[in-house]
Amino acid sequence: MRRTRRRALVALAAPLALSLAALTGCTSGGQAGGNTGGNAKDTLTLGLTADIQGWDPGVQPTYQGWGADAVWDSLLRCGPTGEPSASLADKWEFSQDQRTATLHIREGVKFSDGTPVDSAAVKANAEYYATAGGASSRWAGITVETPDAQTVKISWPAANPLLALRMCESKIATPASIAEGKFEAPIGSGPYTLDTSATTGGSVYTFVKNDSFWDSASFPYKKVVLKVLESETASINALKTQQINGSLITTATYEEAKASGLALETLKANTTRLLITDHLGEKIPALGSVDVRRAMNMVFDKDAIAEKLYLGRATPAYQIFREGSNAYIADMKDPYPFNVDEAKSLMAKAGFSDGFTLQIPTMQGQGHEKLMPYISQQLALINIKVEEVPLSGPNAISELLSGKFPVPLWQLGNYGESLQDISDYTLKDGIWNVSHQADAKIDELWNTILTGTEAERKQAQQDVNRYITDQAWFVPMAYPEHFYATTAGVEVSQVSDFSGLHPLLRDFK
Amino acid sequence: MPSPILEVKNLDVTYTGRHGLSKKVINDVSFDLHPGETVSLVGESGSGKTTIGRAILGLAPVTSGSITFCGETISNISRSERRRIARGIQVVFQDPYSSLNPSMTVEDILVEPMQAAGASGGRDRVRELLDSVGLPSDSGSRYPKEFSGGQRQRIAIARALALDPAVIICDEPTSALDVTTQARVLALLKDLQQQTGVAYLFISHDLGVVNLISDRIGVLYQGSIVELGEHVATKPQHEYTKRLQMAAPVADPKKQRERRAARLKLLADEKVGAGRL
Amino acid sequence: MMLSVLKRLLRSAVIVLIVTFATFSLMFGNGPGIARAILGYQATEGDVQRKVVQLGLDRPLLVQYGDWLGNAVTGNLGESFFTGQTVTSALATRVPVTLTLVVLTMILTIIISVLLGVAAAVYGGWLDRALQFVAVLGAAAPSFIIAIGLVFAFAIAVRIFPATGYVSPDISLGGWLLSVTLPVISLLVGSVANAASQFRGAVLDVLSRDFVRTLRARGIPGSHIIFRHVLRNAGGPGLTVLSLQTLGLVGGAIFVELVFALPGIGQLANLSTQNGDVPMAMGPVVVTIIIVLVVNFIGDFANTMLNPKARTR
Amino acid sequence: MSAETPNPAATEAPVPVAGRSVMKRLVTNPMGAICLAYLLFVIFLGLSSPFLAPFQPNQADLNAVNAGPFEPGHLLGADSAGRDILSQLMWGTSQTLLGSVLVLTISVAAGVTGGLLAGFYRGKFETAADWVNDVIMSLPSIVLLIALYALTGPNVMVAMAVFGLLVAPTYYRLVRAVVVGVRTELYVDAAKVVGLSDQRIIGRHVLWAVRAPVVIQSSFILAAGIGIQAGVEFLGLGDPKQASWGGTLQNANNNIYNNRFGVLWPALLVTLTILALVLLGNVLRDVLQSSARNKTLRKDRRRELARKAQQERTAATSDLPAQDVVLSIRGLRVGYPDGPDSVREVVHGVDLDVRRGEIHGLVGESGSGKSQMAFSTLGILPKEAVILGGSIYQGGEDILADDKSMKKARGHRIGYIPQEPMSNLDPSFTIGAQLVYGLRAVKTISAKEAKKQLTTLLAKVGIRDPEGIMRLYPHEISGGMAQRVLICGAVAADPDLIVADEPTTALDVTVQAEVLELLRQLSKERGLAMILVTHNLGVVADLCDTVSVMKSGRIVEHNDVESLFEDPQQDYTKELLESTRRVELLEV
Repeated sequence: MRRTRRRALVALAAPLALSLAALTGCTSGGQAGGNTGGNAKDTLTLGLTADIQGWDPGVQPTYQGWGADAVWDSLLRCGPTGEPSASLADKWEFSQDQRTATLHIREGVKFSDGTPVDSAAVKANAEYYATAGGASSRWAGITVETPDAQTVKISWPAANPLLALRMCESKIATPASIAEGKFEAPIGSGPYTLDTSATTGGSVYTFVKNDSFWDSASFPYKKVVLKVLESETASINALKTQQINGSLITTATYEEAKASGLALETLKANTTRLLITDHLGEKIPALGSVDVRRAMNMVFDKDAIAEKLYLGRATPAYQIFREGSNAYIADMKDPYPFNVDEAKSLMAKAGFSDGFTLQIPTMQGQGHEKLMPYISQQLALINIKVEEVPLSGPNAISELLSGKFPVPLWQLGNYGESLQDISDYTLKDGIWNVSHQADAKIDELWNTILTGTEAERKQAQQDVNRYITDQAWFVPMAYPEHFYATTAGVEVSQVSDFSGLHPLLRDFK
Repeated sequence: MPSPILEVKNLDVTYTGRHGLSKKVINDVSFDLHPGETVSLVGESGSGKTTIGRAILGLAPVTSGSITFCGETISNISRSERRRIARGIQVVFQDPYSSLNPSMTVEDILVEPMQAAGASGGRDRVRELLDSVGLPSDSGSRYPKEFSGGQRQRIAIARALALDPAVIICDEPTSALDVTTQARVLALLKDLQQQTGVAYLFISHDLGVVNLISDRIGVLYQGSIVELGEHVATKPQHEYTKRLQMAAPVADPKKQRERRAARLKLLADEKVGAGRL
Repeated sequence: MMLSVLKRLLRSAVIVLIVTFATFSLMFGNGPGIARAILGYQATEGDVQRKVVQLGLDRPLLVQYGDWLGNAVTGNLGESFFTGQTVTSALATRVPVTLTLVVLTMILTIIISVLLGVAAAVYGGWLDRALQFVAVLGAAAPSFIIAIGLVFAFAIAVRIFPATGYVSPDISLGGWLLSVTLPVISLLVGSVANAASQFRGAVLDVLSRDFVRTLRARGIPGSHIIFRHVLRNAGGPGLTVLSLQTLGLVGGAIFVELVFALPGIGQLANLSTQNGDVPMAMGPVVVTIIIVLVVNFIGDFANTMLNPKARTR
Repeated sequence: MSAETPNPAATEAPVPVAGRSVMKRLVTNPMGAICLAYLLFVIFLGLSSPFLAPFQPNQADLNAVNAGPFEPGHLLGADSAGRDILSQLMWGTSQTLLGSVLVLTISVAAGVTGGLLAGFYRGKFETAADWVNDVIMSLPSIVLLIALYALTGPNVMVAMAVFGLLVAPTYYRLVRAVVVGVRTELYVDAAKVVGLSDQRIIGRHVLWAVRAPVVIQSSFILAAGIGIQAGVEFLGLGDPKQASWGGTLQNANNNIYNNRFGVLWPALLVTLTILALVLLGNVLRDVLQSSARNKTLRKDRRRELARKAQQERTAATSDLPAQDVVLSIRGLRVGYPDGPDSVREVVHGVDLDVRRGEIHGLVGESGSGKSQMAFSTLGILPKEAVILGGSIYQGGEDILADDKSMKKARGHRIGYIPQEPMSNLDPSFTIGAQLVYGLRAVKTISAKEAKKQLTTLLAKVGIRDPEGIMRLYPHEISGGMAQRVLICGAVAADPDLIVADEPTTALDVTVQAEVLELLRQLSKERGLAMILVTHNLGVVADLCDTVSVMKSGRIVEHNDVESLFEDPQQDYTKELLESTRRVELLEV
């Protein structure tokens, strides 16, 4: 079931992902077959903590999307902080009103079935995204123009400051496969092609190098093998026996990995937080009081959480944004230091000293079993009685995001591009703003982001951060670390994923 | 002669097997039993003698024919009606080990029929019954396993007597017992009959035992009565009865030698007869 | 004979219907929930609705089941809602894993428990007591706890066997053997414990029968009596135990698959059921019932072969 | 009534045990006491958790995250959230016990009721119930539980209730089998005849018989309940807010690299509790169902007795048997264990000689020791029997002194004809197969030759179609026929002596007469000596040359047949004769 959450939430696009997968303890079903493929430069074998979710280009999570990255090329590539660079499009331009992306498709590129990658193909793909499910709401209402065979213009109905990210998320598949609507085997123009004969759905996927790829040099391995290893202990053991060359691991196995001499890349890509989305107190009147929300911030000892609960492999968080992103305020002091007495007096001041009952939804495999006892215990200090509501089954995600529970507890992504955070967590339509309440101040700042100058935009992002911190819309607790472990001989040059969750395929050298 | 207390007329019993195959085990059997009389049914295994007893007791289904007790038809009556009859017809089974519930004391075993019939009695009656079958009166608090086979059979007889029945069906009551014990149990049955006037339907495979206790004897062969009368054991008429009578060895080497010779002759004659046909 | 085979087939068919319908209706979640889970949260409401219709999840339960059944009869178990993988191909990779565990465990169970059971029944004494002790212990420790213990002892403390994972025998026979050793042992302990003590009982039972005494009196050597006569007669009850055991193993395998991260049908059932991937979840259900029916059939058939009374009836 | 010898079978009947004495025997059994004490301790753990547990189940102590065992304040350490493992387990206990009791209640309610009704009324209800039972047994239970989880969410109690239904068939089968057995017991028939209602019969007679197996089974079901509950929680289907054994184990297993000992405690607790229940079930079985106190002799004591008997043998300078004696028994004493140290002697030093061609009748009532004599001669006494002394000479060798000569004699020089023809043929082999195999085991001849010899012999023992009968299985022939086959098997290897143990008791009188005729013929033709064990004086008069009368393990009178019947010396012999003759038909 962890896979459900993981898959479903991962499908939201990059965001929340890491927490979901990485904290999982053990589920299983993976094949740790013998590494029969010669020396390491020939073959790169990576563990997947979740199975590949089929080959529909419209429904592709970017999380651990090595398979998708291998077979499909994207229009653009995004760096760690979301800055775009050339890929399938060698030239591009975003309109001033942030509504239209104009791209020039690289000349002479062909899909692996020999058909050309042209503007018509891109149009077919873009239009497909808008209806395919997956990230369809992010592409909803687009119009695509193809002035010539190499040029494509994609326009959004409203200003969209995240155009670059959308371009980077795209996976360009053959129009034929899209028209057919069946995606049994992927056909794309990526650096590798799927070797179906050496692939077993659900356990092993083998990719062989596409030498005609335009950037072939960035992908040194002749063969990439992805193995589904849903259990972390399975992954660790496979790493130790060189059955795989790399895998995501968590604090649970960190010591073991370190002791085994594995190279570890530290990733700090999310924030553990409570999301107090009912700012207006519609469902729980007390939450409408800023004092109550602030009091809730004051009952947690963030240092202890980082030091003890996360075994020192986390840093205390005072804001939800990633260090170095535009919205991040570098010199922010803890706005709500741990002080239960003051929290109590704030509650009294707000007239809620008797507290209230708070339902917090939890799911298996999200690390809740680690956090919930402490959170319930601390909130109880200010008479907030926490009721844990375990969610399960296929409806779990729907329920989680339905607004039924106005204060979810989750470890959520903090992106290199903080606009994504702002859009997901603070805008009225933001998926994680589950109560979906409008806020005039946020709207105003977002408007600045859409229309302002570069400097104004950055300032507006910081203002958003200040505003939500002051209003205590969140209870940030820690930036937990996660790790990417690799065996000797496999080097991770950098982690260029803008969501910071794991290295991308091109990062393996 | 008074009218019979138990009357069996044209009794048929057919068992239906697993695959719809039916097997007629009793075929057109008729006999009657008068008060205070002992009628025996004798036959070898598979002759159907036990089935007749069970049919009378309502433990085996009657396919056709009738069984009347005191003028009342009791074949194929409901369980509740049967319970009314229970006071009139009782049973002593062959196996004294399985016919007594090992978890009950003798007293419980003897009180059970009285409770079922709603009759009074209690301890005094139990003592009386134990006394009448020749068991020590303190036996009531003991369990069946503490008794020997003969003693157990006495307990079973006491249970049958508990309701003062008019008829007791004795289904091979002595065949599991040693000879010396058998003789004593048979004597007890006779004594009780004289005291109480109960009628016995006595079922056995042993012509000798039957001869000792019966007023009339019916010989069963393959589900039918081949011969019924007072002197069946001593003056058999039917060929089968003759063979049966000749087959049992006697405890006297000289006499047995004669009987053996006679038996072989009888068989040889039969063969010749059969050959002629 | 024909009639009884026919009857049996009919009965099996009804069992298949009941079981599949029961599981199907249990797993039948609401269509939008499943569609949402498939498409993710960035999908629009309209897309979700379309997906629901596309998957036919808007139809009444009975219609959906009938549809599934109709296809299943022709061997088409459908495709995963999530990955689009056909269920049969998913099963093709996963059934061998579970079957490997079950079959290997069963073969070893038969060999070991027959030997142990006979030895304990015939020799008695310390061997018998040891067997009974082991039987109790083996029956007491759940397979997943044994599995955890084995992983600790032989994969982490002493690194002889891989802790997790499955190697297909066509990739490496040695690797395959190593990869299934610990899982099979964890299943085997309970299985042998149970089967051996039951077998011991069956052998003791036959040993106490009259004809064994007669055979001894005839001067037939003890070993002949045991291996020819006693085993043959203890075979019937033994088979019943073994077929029940096999059914238990199919269920127990899920735990062992979990601990050892083996991609078997138990895992498939667990994951896809919780995802609401109904077609995929029905796969293991169908396989399990088929295994149950086949095992029962083999059990009965072998029993008929062993027991002449059953044969002529 | 004192002359009525208690039948040995009486001591083999199941012992009825009243409730209080079960408890007493359970507690006095060391294993039972340990298990009970442990289980009581676990129950105490569960009940006392609100008062004695050091922490609330979900109380997180951040300073104790992943604490190892025996750290101050955390006896068993703490988990990844800083929760005290001991407290978790204590709080989880009541949940676990409740779940198992739920499994038990539901499975007993469904299974026992169904089994009682199906077993007692049989017919259509039984057919339907059997069918439902088969369907339930075919259900993939784990898959169902998981599917259920998708429907109900983490609700272990619902899962346990469903599991209760899924295991109900074990009770159903058990109870139905017992009830079907009890139903044919004559005491149930007797209860019907005395007019007891069905409810009374079920309540009084049937339930009693079912009680013990159900209690025993319950112990195992409770164990299974604990196992499956831990398993379900271990799979992650438990309720995370509720402390539970399986959940604690799951968390610990996920965190195994950071806190190795975490898994130890829940694993131990689950295993030990199941172990205690299983052991308790076994002890209960011993207490409730042991076939009367199962008396076994201590091993060293048994060896000592055997040694003594052997010393006696070598010391004895007994008169060597005469030339024409095929079997000579001297001072045979046989005993059965009475307790771990004591042995009850049932055959008290018996002497017996059988000459070539002589048919020797061994008469007595049940328990007189006559069968013990026969079995000793063949070396087929039951395992627990002890030969306390004496010798059996066969062909000049003491077959008791030396195992090898016993083996040599068995089947070669002594043949055996058992009492019950049907149960003495192996039901799994055709008549031909077992006869041929039996003959070739003692005689080196080809299969073909063996078959030829046996066909001739079968014809000789009065079987009309020997070839045909060799192809049949034992259940396809009649008792008389089976006895002829057994006689054929006994004489096939040309023995000097046949031991026939009540060879005609199970047969109808007409068949008995034929079998006696056959035995007489065989003895005459082959010069076979025979020991004929019987309780029937008529059979003795018919067949035997000499007679020994046994009583209470001794031969009280021995004579040739005519003298004994004409002029019995002993009172016992006279009483036997008199009893027999009273029910005899002397008319020709």
